[in-house]
Amino acid sequence: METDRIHIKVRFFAAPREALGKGELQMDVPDGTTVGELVGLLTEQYPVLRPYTRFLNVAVNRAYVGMQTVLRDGDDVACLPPVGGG
Amino acid sequence: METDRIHIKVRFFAAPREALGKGELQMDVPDGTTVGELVGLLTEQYPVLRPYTRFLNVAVNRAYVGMQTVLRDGDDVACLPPVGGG
Amino acid sequence: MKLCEITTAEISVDEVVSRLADPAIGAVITFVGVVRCETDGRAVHHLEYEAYPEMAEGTLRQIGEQICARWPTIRQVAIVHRVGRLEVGEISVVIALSSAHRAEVFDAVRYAIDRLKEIVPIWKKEVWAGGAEWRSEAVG
Amino acid sequence: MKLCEITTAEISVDEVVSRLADPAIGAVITFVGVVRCETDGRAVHHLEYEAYPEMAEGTLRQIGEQICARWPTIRQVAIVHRVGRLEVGEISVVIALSSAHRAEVFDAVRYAIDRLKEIVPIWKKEVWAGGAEWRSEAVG
Repeated sequence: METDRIHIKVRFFAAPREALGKGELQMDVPDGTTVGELVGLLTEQYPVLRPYTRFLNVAVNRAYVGMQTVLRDGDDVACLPPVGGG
Repeated sequence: METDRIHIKVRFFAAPREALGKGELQMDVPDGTTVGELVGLLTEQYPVLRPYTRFLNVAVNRAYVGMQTVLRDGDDVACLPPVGGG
Repeated sequence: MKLCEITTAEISVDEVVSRLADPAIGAVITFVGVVRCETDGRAVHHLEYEAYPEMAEGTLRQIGEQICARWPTIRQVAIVHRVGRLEVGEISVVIALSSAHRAEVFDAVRYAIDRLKEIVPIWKKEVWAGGAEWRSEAVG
Repeated sequence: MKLCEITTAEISVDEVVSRLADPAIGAVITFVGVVRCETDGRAVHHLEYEAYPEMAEGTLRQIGEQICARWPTIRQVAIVHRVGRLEVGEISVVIALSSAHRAEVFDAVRYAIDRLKEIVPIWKKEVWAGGAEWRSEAVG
């Protein structure tokens, strides 16, 4: 019996975007995956992201969220390194 | 025997300028006249200035001076009502 | 016209101030961020700003709303941040606050720039002679 | 180009900021004074500003020098004040201060506008529907 999976979009910016070599991933993850678990999955699949993940903030659908937030199908997830505007 | 007299220019701005009807007077005053005495003379000769004189600051040659300052021949005297820039 | 915007175009302070036009305002304070030639002793060649624009404009608007809630004398807040490649001397950001009188706007604009640097998803890469680095207020 | 000036022409914030151009600056704060439609409940039709220009430019420069002495992080100060007839919504004054970083400029620009209103020989006449009055911060 197969676990239900959801489809999400994950966006990257600045240093982790450059490390990854792209600004966006389309991913299928198990239903019930939290933001924190997603960050863990990403680090596993893309070791090049490791130096950045502990500083990441995550936004879902353009709002900052905590690591316990459960992802839903179609979510627009953004991995935000420390900001530096101004 | 005649008292020595000096020639000065006196400038007016804003409300007292409008009351006087002109922005500049050429005056001959006795040598040794102070700024305070000049203001007294002006009020006497031009009663229309009376409402303004107690608020006046005076500049001589473009610098604020006190009422005890002695005027010199050729001085450029300015009668400055309270300022309101900005 | 948007009060808050992420743009790739050159920023005009006059244009940002004009977004606040209102006959009841008597004072506008602006903070203008300019690309410096030097940071921490390193000669900057140019900067590259990157944003998450769909989110950054909303975050800028939030800062504006928080300011109006906290300082009731502030009438409106406009914030325009440029992204892309910027040369030394070019304007990176303009924050403009309007009020009927001049008191209180100073504290509010300081709050605006501090929050902008903390929470708005915009990143800055410094490019100098020997390399480049993404910089933030938070780390490094 | 003069840093401090009395002018009869329309003031551009961008133009005043450009007087501070210097690759070492990272922040400019401006105070922009705008003609309000209303003071003390009276509808202002327009304002007339009058200055003693030969003295006022020097007084503005003094304010700039005092700021640089008091806040060593301020690099330069530009102040441009317009005189003559000004309509509601027009800019009467722009004060711009530059510094390498953003801290401290806020206190300094507040000092600049307060001193400008106290000591610079510029006068403002408010013209409303039924009359006109010369106004100052000091009396009335």
